[in-house]
Amino acid sequence: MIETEELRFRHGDERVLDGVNFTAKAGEVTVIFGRNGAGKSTLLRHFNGLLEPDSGTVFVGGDPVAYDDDSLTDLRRRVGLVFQNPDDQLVAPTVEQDVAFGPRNAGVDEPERIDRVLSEFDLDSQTERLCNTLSGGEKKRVSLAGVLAMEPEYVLLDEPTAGLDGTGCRAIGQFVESLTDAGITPIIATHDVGFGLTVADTVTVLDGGVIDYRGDTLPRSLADRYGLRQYVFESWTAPDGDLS
Amino acid sequence: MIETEELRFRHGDERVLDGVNFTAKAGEVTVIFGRNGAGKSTLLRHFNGLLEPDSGTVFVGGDPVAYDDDSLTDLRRRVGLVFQNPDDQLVAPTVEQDVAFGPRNAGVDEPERIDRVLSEFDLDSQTERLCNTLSGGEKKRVSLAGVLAMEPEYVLLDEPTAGLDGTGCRAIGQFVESLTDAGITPIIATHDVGFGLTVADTVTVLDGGVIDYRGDTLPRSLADRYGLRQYVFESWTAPDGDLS
Amino acid sequence: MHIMEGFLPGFWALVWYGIAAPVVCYGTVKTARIARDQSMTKAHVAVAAAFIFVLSALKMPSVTGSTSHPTGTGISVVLFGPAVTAFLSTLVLLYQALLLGHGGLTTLGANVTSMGIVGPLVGWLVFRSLRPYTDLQKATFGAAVVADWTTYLVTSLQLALAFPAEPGVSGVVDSAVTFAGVFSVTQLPVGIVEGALAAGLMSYIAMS
Amino acid sequence: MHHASLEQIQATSSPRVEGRLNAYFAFTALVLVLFAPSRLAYVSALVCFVALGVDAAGRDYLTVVRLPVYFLLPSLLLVVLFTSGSTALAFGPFSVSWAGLDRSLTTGLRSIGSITILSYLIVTTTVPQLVAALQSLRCPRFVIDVSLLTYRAIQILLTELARLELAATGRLGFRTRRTTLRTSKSLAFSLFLKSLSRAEALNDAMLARGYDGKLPSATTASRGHSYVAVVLGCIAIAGWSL
Repeated sequence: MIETEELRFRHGDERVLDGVNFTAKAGEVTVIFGRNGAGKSTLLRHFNGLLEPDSGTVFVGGDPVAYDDDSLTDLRRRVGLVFQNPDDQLVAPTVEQDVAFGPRNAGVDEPERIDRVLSEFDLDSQTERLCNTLSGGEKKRVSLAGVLAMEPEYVLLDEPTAGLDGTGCRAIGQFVESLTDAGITPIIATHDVGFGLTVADTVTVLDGGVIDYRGDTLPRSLADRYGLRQYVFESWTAPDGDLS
Repeated sequence: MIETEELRFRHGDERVLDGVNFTAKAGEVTVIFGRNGAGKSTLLRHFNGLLEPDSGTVFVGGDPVAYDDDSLTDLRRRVGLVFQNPDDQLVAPTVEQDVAFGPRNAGVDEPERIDRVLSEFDLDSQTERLCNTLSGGEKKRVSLAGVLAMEPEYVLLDEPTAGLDGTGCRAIGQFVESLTDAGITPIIATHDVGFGLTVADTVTVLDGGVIDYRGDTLPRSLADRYGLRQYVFESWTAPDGDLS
Repeated sequence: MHIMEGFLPGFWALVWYGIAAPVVCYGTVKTARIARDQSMTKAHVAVAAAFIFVLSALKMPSVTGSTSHPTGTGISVVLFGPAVTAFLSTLVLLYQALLLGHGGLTTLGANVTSMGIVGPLVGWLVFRSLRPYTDLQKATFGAAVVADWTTYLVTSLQLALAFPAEPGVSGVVDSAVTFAGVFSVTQLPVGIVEGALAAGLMSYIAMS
Repeated sequence: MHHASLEQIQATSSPRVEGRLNAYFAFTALVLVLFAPSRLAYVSALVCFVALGVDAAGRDYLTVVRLPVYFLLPSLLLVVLFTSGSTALAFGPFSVSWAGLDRSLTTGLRSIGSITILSYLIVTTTVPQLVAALQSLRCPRFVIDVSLLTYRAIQILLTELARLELAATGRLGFRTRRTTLRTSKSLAFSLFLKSLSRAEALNDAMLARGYDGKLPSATTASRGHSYVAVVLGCIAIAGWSL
């Protein structure tokens, strides 16, 4: 369980989070919807201690987060964050080095673990490749593998479908399912209503710096009010099946 | 009118374009659909001479494109390209300098034109701001303004809705409409079916290095076959209007 | 290690501008000539300078309490050669003064001489003489360490010339030894850390 | 000092002198201080520019001034200690000469005076405005263009570095000295690769917009001539006449 209590955070003059009370239950898929700039990424970064709130508390597994070095190390091993753009996340030169980056920093040197994760993501044959020569899809897989290699309890996904086509979105959907099957709790921030509703057990909406809605699903009228994506409803009137 | 005839282009060992016969009529909105990595960006870059084909011909306004410096300068004034990521496009340090970059290169020094474009994009009060202090949405507006300031005949938009929420997508939709109203012909590459169908007069699909489909709209079955986005259809079953 | 704005008396500020100027001009002309070629455009030159600037913003393991920052000139001279490095370093030092308040405008000539010209040149000579006998990584390590140490020795000499312990050559030598000795506490380990960074970077670049 | 915040400071500062004139103003003041025979010139520069700086940027100006001063003090201490001459003070093995005190005072005042000028320039003038000043001084086109492009590239790469550092922190990259060095090597390489692709992207973007070898430059009207005259006059009179 990850919870926040009256979380407040300013960036310069702007109140990004203005008293957020958030709950994500362990074992459930929680989706945080919100328009561009609503503070979704800022909220996620509080969950693994990359940001420290101005006031309020973050609870992970029932305990309040502490901000000394040892507690943060422990927290970041338990809560993995997958960035929106894999280019921002791949820090090591080769695939193998990047996947092993987190575990090695944590002092864990288990080659078998790395090999297992690499093969789960179909990267066994790519270990020596340089990250910058990978395709977009391969980079995404490496970034997911690098986070899973730390064997986290929670995985935070920031706009996981940004820039992906249908095939890519479906793959991310399957990945989310595999997380819950493995007992890992995913928390997803997105403005992509189609994707988010497909995977969500619980839906929350972040707007104006607070949690503005919570439920099992998101009514269409709300998606529109929150400026989320639903272009497709208005437009797609073409008949189906008229071409093989 | 922009056309290509048997356009072929290799990137290393890979045949990205393998005999593309493409047509975009002047005054119409042409959308090029295709999955990630289908070669949409590569095709767009042939239209303004940033890439030179291995074989085949590009016609702009009926004339084949020539690749000497003078012809290219002229071509690039007529065909503006808006990159997917504004960070790749903004070349000057400040907003005003960036918007004036294209016209000044073309030898046009009309401060009124720059001022007009700046105010069209609601950037009048931002002229002295440094590009890296802008928000994502502001950067996008500067990148559009910089291309329009050249008063092109054609505007190429590469994945214009990538990473945008519903509000952002709608704004881009209105921008496309404003282009045709002003007599400028937009050509859009995207995998975002919802957005693309909303704005398109003509739809083409690029797949396997060739134009695989052309029509007024895109049947759902094809979207699926081409790996485009249509997540939302399978998922959104929530009743409408149950909240305010 | 840069000399602060206003620290050198006018005479010495001018002298170092006089020494740096012809070399930087030569480097500029040479870089401009390369940039006319299609393979390395103005955009490439600019990004190379930006890369060296940003290297100095990297977090490095702390030595003796304070955080240290690589100068990047060792890496630059191995990648681009001494003439281009002289030009790039001038840009980098200018922006370090204007954006970070490191170094200064009146002391730019002195800082360019030590960090952009003499240090990289000696580092480059070390690289060229080591390269036939050892691998790229070790040669780069040597070049970066020597470039860094030479830079700090030249800086010590520049300060000593401006502030001799007593008039005459022996006063200058005394001062230089004092400055070099005190700065060595931080600069010797910083040079080695920078060498390790440069060697690691070059080995990755060689892979790509 | 953090880079991004500097740009915010520049954006919000309201200097009495504006445009290219402001750059010439600061350059001239630096040269006057450098060559002034009297220490009074340093003091008058210090007073004038601290006033102008605080007036333009408030407390942010003092933050910018403070950092170089920390670097200055150890060097001054050395100069005091080793300069020979008749002894002024002695404690244990150390003795301090009158000449050393005099020299440190001169150097310290000149340096602090100059730092207040440079800091004023930093908080009030953006790089494009400075480059415009260089341009009107007939600096070669190549240098002007590369300077502007370098500045844009610095902006981009610093942003990329900040993102990479954040990602590395989340994956425990800066936990110990060893992991920090390894992480720095990796990040340096990532930055190198990003530099290469950025250079290509920048070049493409310039070509796509008809670049033919000249970048347009900033044009802010110059303003505040009276302040310039008064301040430079003060420094000159203090330096040469008093």
